[in-house]
Amino acid sequence: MTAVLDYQQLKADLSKELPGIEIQAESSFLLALPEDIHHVCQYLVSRPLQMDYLTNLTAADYPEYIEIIFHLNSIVNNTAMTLKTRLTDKTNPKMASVVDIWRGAELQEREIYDLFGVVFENHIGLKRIFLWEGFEGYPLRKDFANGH
Amino acid sequence: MAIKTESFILNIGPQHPSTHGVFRLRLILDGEVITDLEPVFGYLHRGIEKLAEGRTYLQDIPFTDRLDYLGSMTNNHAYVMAVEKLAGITVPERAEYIRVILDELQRIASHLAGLGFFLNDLGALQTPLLYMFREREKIVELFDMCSGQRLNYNYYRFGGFVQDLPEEFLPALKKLLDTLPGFIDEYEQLISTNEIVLIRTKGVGVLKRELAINSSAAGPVLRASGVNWDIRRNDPYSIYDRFEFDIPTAQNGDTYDRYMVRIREMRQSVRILRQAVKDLPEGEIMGKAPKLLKPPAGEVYSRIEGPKGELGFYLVSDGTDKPYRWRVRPPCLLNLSALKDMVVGWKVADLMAIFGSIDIVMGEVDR
Amino acid sequence: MSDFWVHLLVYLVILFGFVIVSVLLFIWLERRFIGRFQLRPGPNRAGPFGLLQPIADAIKVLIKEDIIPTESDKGVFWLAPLVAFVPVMLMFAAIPFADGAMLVDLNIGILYILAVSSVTVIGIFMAGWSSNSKYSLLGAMRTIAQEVSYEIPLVLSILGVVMLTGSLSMNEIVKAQSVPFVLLQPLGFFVYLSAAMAEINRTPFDLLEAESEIIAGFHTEYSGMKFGLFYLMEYAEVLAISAIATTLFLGGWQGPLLHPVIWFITKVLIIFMFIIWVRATIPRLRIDQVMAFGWKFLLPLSLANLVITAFEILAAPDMNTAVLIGINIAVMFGLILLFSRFYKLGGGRVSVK
Amino acid sequence: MELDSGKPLSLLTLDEIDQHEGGIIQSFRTGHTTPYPDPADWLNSEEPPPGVFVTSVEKVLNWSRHYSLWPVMFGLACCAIEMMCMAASRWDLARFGMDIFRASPRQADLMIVAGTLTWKMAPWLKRIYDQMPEPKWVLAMGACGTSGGLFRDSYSVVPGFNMVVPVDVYVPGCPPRPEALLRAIMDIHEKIDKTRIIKR
Repeated sequence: MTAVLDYQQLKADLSKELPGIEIQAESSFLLALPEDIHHVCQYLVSRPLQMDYLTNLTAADYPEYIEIIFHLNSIVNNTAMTLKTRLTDKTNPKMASVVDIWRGAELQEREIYDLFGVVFENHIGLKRIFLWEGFEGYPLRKDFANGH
Repeated sequence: MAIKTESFILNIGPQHPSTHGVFRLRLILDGEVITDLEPVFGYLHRGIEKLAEGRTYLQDIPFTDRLDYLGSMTNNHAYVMAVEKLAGITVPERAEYIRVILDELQRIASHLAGLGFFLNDLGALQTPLLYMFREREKIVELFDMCSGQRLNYNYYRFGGFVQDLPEEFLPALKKLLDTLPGFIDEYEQLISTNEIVLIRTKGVGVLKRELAINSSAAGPVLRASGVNWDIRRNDPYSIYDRFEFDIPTAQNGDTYDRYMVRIREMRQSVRILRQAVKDLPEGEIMGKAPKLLKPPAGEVYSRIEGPKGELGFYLVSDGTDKPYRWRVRPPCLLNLSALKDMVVGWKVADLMAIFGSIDIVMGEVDR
Repeated sequence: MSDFWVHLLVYLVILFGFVIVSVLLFIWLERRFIGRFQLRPGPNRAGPFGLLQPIADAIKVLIKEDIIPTESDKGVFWLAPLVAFVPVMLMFAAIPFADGAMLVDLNIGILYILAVSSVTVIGIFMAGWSSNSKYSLLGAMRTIAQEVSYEIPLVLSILGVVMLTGSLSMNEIVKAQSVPFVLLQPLGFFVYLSAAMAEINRTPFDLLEAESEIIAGFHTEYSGMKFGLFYLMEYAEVLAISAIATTLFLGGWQGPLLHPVIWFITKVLIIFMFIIWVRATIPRLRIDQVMAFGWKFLLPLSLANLVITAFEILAAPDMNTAVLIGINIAVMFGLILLFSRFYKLGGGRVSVK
Repeated sequence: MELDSGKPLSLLTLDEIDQHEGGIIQSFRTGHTTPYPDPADWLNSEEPPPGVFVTSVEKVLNWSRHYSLWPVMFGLACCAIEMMCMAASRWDLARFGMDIFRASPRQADLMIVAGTLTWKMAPWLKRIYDQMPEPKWVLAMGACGTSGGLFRDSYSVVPGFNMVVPVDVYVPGCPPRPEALLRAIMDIHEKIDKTRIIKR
């Protein structure tokens, strides 16, 4: 059975390891600021946690912010955790890419860029993946009306 | 020795016999050698995630059928399980057993089709494909009995199934289970030791263990690279912890290994099926679930081991009858993350073999 | 009119009729036969047993729209099917259907056939180049590489037969076969059939129209009548190769009781069936593997065959035939096993800067 | 052996190609808003009047087209699997002389469009249709081909193939069973049999 990490413990470890980082531990996920996300991920992937497997990377559009959700796994320890970050600037959302940490993020980040309009900085080839160049709007945002 | 050459762009797809649907690869070729490649997705992007947000939870089940259309039963299972987790619905014992039976049958059917296409890509003039479709047809017939459909079954419901198995299902399944290992032996005899298959697949398109994990590969692709990771074992769902089965792995991560892992997985599925059929209890098929489901606000990520790999559903509920966010973790898309590293340096013919051995379904890649 | 012209005209008509009819029959046979391999009946609606199926295909292809792509090299595009098809027809001029029943009994028959057959590749390359399509070009590139290399083992394997008979005339070669040469030259037959299958691009060497890789290879852009000519050419080539193999190795029209022509056709059919069987069961090789197989495996074997044959002719001309056959078959298996250990297919991954 | 690749032999970079193709798709989407009328006049046509020569020629030509209907592979989505099932051993399309699935549209007569068509794919469908030589027939398989089906409301799905190409026969179902598809092929055969080659 995959064990889910204790987020309070994780928060304590993270604040000790990366001083000056603002982090929130909720009951079912860890919430970090978008500008810290790269550092946090780098810590998570290294020992002792070894979250080496990025299971799922997705986003959700809420009225005030766009939430980016990481579902992480450790194949070695058979542990799992959820990491979230919130982008409050909805007109021009931006965050650091994690492709250099997990290659599996490449296509999922392109997907989020295509369907939510979130720009991932330092991505190896950020461009539209499912829709064509010139398509207007971001379909998975709540203000996008479906249909013709 | 270095040869000075000039390269050219070759478009494979979007409509090509061996891209398994509408997929496009822009190859930069140097003669026959692939020096660079850029996959182009989206030719089957139907906006399922957006459409699903506009319908009720129950109405979204048909969308899951059409994601990985070679594994509709497992897709149903993954989605239904996620909603059950979200709404706290319990599933009766009999329904759990039937779910395992259908999942494993679907795994065999999906692998049969996938291997058939793979061998077709190697250039074997449809013969192995048609042999494998013969067996797949028998499994599809079983699904047809219980759901009334041949491809997109829409058979699972929250809390159980839409109806109980018909009477003739179990005898037919038992008969199939008696013959299936013989057929798998036949394929092994015809294909696994064929000299040309061996030289075309051994050592071709190696995916190293580290890269496989790092690029979020899943399922047979991950296991062929030597990672012993199977959701059925590592994070058991449904009643998979009650069965005895092995997780087949291989060490080299080449095309041949991915093929062999699938063949062995089919044997293990037969093993699980035998146990499940033996233990199948009588009883209710449907748990207590409201007609119009309104799960409490919250979110859930639930996953199963589908035929192509880890199939997950991330659902966000805002307390209404429609999901707020509906997301699939597509194993087929993520298995393609490392395609470039596997293919560069090989020839056009190898690309087809490697691509076929990853076994993708475009419905799930593009959604 | 002199006898020569009557003979020429009659045989021309017979030859054309024979080739067209047997190609249509072959297409039907192949589709039915492959159908059986694939657990299904195959074409059976058009006419009795689907026998009229190839005729329906032929008429339809003839009346189909003929597209010439704007960007193509039109003259070459137009000429290519002819350049590919005519040499195949010319090959039949020197093949004996019965004792002396041939268009011309050339005293250099086999040399003529080899010379003419190698022109086909030019037509295929013209088709691939003039189409101005990358798939066609890849197909044409593969053709040139493959067919030029397999020409050498093909010729060398035939040399063994020529040494045994001491004549290049096809009719003489058949007459010399009191024992079919497949028994005296088993290694030569093996090399010939392998190389010939590569020459006519049949599975496992059907790289130039590898459907799962490069769509339809060199004739991707061809439609209508011109495509029909390529299609006809492919099967006529198979017919020609089967006929040559029959003549050189299986004793041609010779056989007890039945009419020579029936014997000839039966033997041709046996070779043809074998080629279909291979097509229905074996996957395709890669281009570098095809080249390695030709140069590293077939070429040394055909050279070894020459040496062995020469040795047998010189050192033991009066040896008992049965013993000779035994020795030859043993030597063939020994050499093939030995060589398949020795050579490596090579190729594999190329490091890219 | 090492290869030292120079620059690709193309005037455009990959990004420029993307931009160009995006423009094509966008203009295609705005340019195809009304469906093509269905070429269905054969449905009510009567048997051709007896004539000695013309009728026999017509019969032979129609017979040959009837029995030699080579399909081009055009599987888009789920329906493609059922199309393959129909071509496979159990239903065996080969019986009707359709075992030659041509990969190149230049040599095909029938396009079985099986699956959901998106706007991104639509220009390519049109191109393959244009590449097929006359006479040609189009068979729209499944609910998506008829109307967009389950995905009709989506932002990226073409609501019915007749927006892009004229369709001869529609097959309902999601996906249609192979028997239904066989029936549709019989309908195409009927249409071919009723074709008048010489206008009177």
